[in-house]
Amino acid sequence: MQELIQQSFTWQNGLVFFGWGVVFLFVVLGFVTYAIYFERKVIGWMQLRHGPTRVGPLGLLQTVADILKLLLKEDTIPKKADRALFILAPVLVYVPSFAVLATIPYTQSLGFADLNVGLLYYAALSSISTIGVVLGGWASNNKYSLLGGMRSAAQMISYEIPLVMSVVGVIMLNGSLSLRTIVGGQGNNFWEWNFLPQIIGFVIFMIAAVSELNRTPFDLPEAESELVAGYHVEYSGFRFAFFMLAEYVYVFAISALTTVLFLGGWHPPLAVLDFIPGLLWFVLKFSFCVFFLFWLRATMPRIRVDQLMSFGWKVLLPLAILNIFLTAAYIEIFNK
Amino acid sequence: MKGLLKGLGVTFKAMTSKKITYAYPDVPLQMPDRFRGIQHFDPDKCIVCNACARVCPTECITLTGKPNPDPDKKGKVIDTYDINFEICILCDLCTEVCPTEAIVMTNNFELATYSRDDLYKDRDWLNGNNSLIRQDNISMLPKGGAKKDV
Amino acid sequence: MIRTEELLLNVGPQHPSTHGVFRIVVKLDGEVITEATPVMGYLHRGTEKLAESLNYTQIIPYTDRMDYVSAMTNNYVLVHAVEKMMNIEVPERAEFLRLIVMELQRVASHLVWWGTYLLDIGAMSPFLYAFRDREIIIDLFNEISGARLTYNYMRVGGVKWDAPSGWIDKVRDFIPYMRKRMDEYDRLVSGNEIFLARIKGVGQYDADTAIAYGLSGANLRCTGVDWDLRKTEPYSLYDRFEFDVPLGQKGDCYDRYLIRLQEIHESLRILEQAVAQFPSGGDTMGKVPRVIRPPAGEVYARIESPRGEIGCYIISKGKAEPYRLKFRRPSFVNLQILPKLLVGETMTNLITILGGVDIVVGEVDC
Amino acid sequence: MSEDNQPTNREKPLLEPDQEPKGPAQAVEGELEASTDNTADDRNNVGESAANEQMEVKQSEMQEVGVKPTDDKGDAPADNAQEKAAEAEVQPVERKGDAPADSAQEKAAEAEAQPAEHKGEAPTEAAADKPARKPLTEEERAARAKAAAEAKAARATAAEGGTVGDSAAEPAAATRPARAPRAPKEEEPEQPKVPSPKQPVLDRLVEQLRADIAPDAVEASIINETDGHMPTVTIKAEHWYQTAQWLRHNPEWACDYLRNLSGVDQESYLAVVYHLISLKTRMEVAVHVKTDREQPSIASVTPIWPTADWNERETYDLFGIAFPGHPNLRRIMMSDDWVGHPLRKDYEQLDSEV
Repeated sequence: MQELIQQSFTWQNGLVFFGWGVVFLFVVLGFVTYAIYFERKVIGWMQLRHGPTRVGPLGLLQTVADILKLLLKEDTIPKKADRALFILAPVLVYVPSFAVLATIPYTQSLGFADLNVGLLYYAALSSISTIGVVLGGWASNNKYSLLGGMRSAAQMISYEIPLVMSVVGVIMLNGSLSLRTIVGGQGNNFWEWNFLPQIIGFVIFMIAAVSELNRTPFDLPEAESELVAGYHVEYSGFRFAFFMLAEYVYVFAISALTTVLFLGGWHPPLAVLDFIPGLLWFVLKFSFCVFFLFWLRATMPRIRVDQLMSFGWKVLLPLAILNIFLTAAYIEIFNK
Repeated sequence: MKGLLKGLGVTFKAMTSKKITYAYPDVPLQMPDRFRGIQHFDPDKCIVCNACARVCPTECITLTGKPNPDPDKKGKVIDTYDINFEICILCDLCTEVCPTEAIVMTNNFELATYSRDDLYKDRDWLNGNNSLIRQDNISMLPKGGAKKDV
Repeated sequence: MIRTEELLLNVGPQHPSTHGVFRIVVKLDGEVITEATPVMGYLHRGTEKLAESLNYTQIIPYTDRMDYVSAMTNNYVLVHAVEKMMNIEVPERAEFLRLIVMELQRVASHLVWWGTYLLDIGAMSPFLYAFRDREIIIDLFNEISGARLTYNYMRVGGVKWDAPSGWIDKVRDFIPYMRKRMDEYDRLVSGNEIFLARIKGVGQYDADTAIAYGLSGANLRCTGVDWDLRKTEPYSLYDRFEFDVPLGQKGDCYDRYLIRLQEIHESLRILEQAVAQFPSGGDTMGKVPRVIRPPAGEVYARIESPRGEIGCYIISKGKAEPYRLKFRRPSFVNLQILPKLLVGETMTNLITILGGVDIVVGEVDC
Repeated sequence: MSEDNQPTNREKPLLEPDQEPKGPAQAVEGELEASTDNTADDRNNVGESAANEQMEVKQSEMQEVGVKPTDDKGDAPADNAQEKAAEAEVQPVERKGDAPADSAQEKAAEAEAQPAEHKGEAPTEAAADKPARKPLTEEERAARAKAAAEAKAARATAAEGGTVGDSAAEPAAATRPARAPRAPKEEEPEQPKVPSPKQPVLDRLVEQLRADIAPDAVEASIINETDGHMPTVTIKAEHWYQTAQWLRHNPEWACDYLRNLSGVDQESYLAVVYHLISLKTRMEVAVHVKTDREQPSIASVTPIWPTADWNERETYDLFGIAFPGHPNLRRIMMSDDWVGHPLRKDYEQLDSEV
């Protein structure tokens, strides 16, 4: 993959890239399908029930059935809705979530693009989907979705900053924004990974990441019990599927990013275990992060809007700045 | 912070513990004996006293009798007996007042139908509904009085 | 100057957390509520009008459907009123069965409240845990009365059925099981900082407002007013068992939450003593005339249902049907404090406060 | 219901459900109707319904000596008289039709449908359907209609004539048409009524009210034994608001908890019953306030007890009693464009087959 990027851009190269892109799209869609299935199973087990078991063996085809259902469902657009924006919103939400995956290095060799501003690219693109969510909330001409849209705008913006600030510590340690060098900077033993020196950054990052995804402790935009379904209340059929797809692709993206930034990417936890291929370690750490998100969803109640804002601005942000200061002091003293 | 972690611990422990849901449509649900399901009607016992039709709060029982065919016996024999399950609330008052335990509850409760007409059950259907009949009946029949067994 | 306008929002009648067909028309300034007017009547079935043409035994199935989450206490209040009028003496065994069944119903009703309250606040799992434990109580009721929700179990002068063999032992085994579960609930939720932040200080009112608005049950006791009909106006056999009445101080959602959980513990204590003193013999039906015709007169019987004081005011003209039957429904009265509490709150708190007041719309609309 | 009842009631056209004989009121699960309706049972019914004095009257022992003329409401005794007369008159048929509806319209279709009292009082059809009874012929029905009409007239005159006290009126003597003599039950000598423990409380309240509010404020005051000796007071409508404030703020009573507020339709007048209690002093009182049927209006007590707000709206909605002084008196149960007040006895149902 690496040498392909260096070659000149010809028709033939373009087609190969496109091919790999489509393959990766199907990998991600496969992940999304079984992430939904896995989430429903895990939350089911945590609630002393079985989760989907009826469609296909052990319920494996449940999400496939869901997607088919959404495809076949009538795709209604409310009469007074703003048609153009209504149609644009899901696109604006889904495209960045898929584009963001380009910069994440999966193993030594496997990875799409190695931008030297990988992290900045990630942060920038992921905030575009906020616009999509607000657009969806406004365009569907429904009071509940408007409230949901406004909430999600407030939440995503106020948690974007602690998310990025918490990672500055890691960048200072490695001196570069490129994800590949960040992973490179982490050694084969787990104490050489970034999450131990950057423990504060790691905690803030996890909290801000959960809030970025609008997941449970912070799932205010689509709070089932208050706003019925938040911003995607008027969406049906495949447009609604786009919103779900975007949400789970972001779960993929955030978990991958956490693995890369803090849990040492494809490095094995103990040097002696490095005969196992890096991809397996990556997938293991990645699945732990995904499981942790589902685990939170089964347990946590929802936070209130004003508490969310005050927690974001008055707690996470100062902590992130403190973390940067400490890292700077650490680098200065041990002139790493 | 400690409360959050304890909460996570509880859900994690629940994840590995035994599940408590039962597969109802596949495995039929076993109801206790006294369960108030759809009534079972035994025409021979009925003496057409109209007690059940009168006591029914929603008046969903309609019955007609006819004079006894063979001349020596007096009294009436039941002719038609309909329960309208659209409005029957299965409150079990009819089986209480029936002096001859002609109408008794069973444990079947599947009443879903595709058309409302099927909810008008007539005498033969009620007589046919004779599976899982309730044994422990409270009715005016002296034998049927409240049994005391603890 | 930009012109801002208030958003008029209909919360309900079809809404995931209005606990039934109940609607609040809310004027929102941003997320802050400036005015809330509840609208009800969607579930009004005219029970009081129907009762005027039904005799007393036929009304009992209708009382099941008023507060469908605690049907036993509804049955009892009607039957208690009629017994008071005809001063019928209920045998010991029947009264014991009634008390056990009512206390079990209180535990079941509080479990439903606890599960749905957590669901309103956003946690999904507690609902399943609550219903797992309630299922055991529902099975007990199924065995003794024949139904899972609308029991129609009590009759004027006693109860319809005696406890089946082994039933009392099942109740005895349920008590320690439930206590273990209660600790699990506390670990899962009561310590959760997010949950505490969500309900502390929300929906606060003082004792005088509570009394002026005629609140009852946990909504009244959360302000420190010691008023539990089982203690202040003992009925049935409650004066034989010792239990205490949990009281709150601040009168906010958190106090109401703690009181209801503590009430489950108290009910378990009562059940323990009741099962221990359960008489071995005795019949289940007192001396009741075949035709129940209360002498002319009026009576207002009231008992402590899980939601507050449920009253049954009967005026009889000596006929077999009540001349006028009025139910004092705690949910209907407790709901009046809502508009006053909601002004200035956010949308999220609306759901928290509504869940805290614990209403059942079947009882609100009667 | 007799055995020749049409197979299904559904197709019978214009039959109003509450018109249709819903079966004798005694259909209680205990009632063994089949063929045991002997005269004993009948006497039992007559005896009990004779004990039909109003709750505000001094509660006599169970064995009612004779029908104490308790002119609760103008037509109640007459209603019973009519009942007796009708019963005596159609003794063989043993149908004790209830007081005919105001509009005693004849039901042609239903063979023996007694034009049941429209006020929802199901006809107390004492008769079990004897297997041998023949369906009523035309002229028999006409006879009954005539009897019903004439009894109604008697009742109407009794209503105007007697001083219509309310249910708590002092026992006003109202002449009752002689009833068919029946076997005199064994009379118990009426022991002197043991004064109820709450009597002094009640007397004190009444005299305080008379002193503080107005001499004629209290129309009647009795102790309601069946309800745990609850002191019951009837206050005149115009003095009610003052009395409510007095009850609320008087240190001795301080009734701060309005527990129950219920509207009652007593046929000749509407009443609202308030149950008050003081959480501190545990003093309890039940207050009746009467108002006429045409323009019913009682002062609203919402400013004193905010809990009365929705209760009064419900009473307004279901009875039509206006509450001047209420912050926003609107319907609460029925939809706003609903016509009529359902809980009134003379409420015409919109569609009969509902």
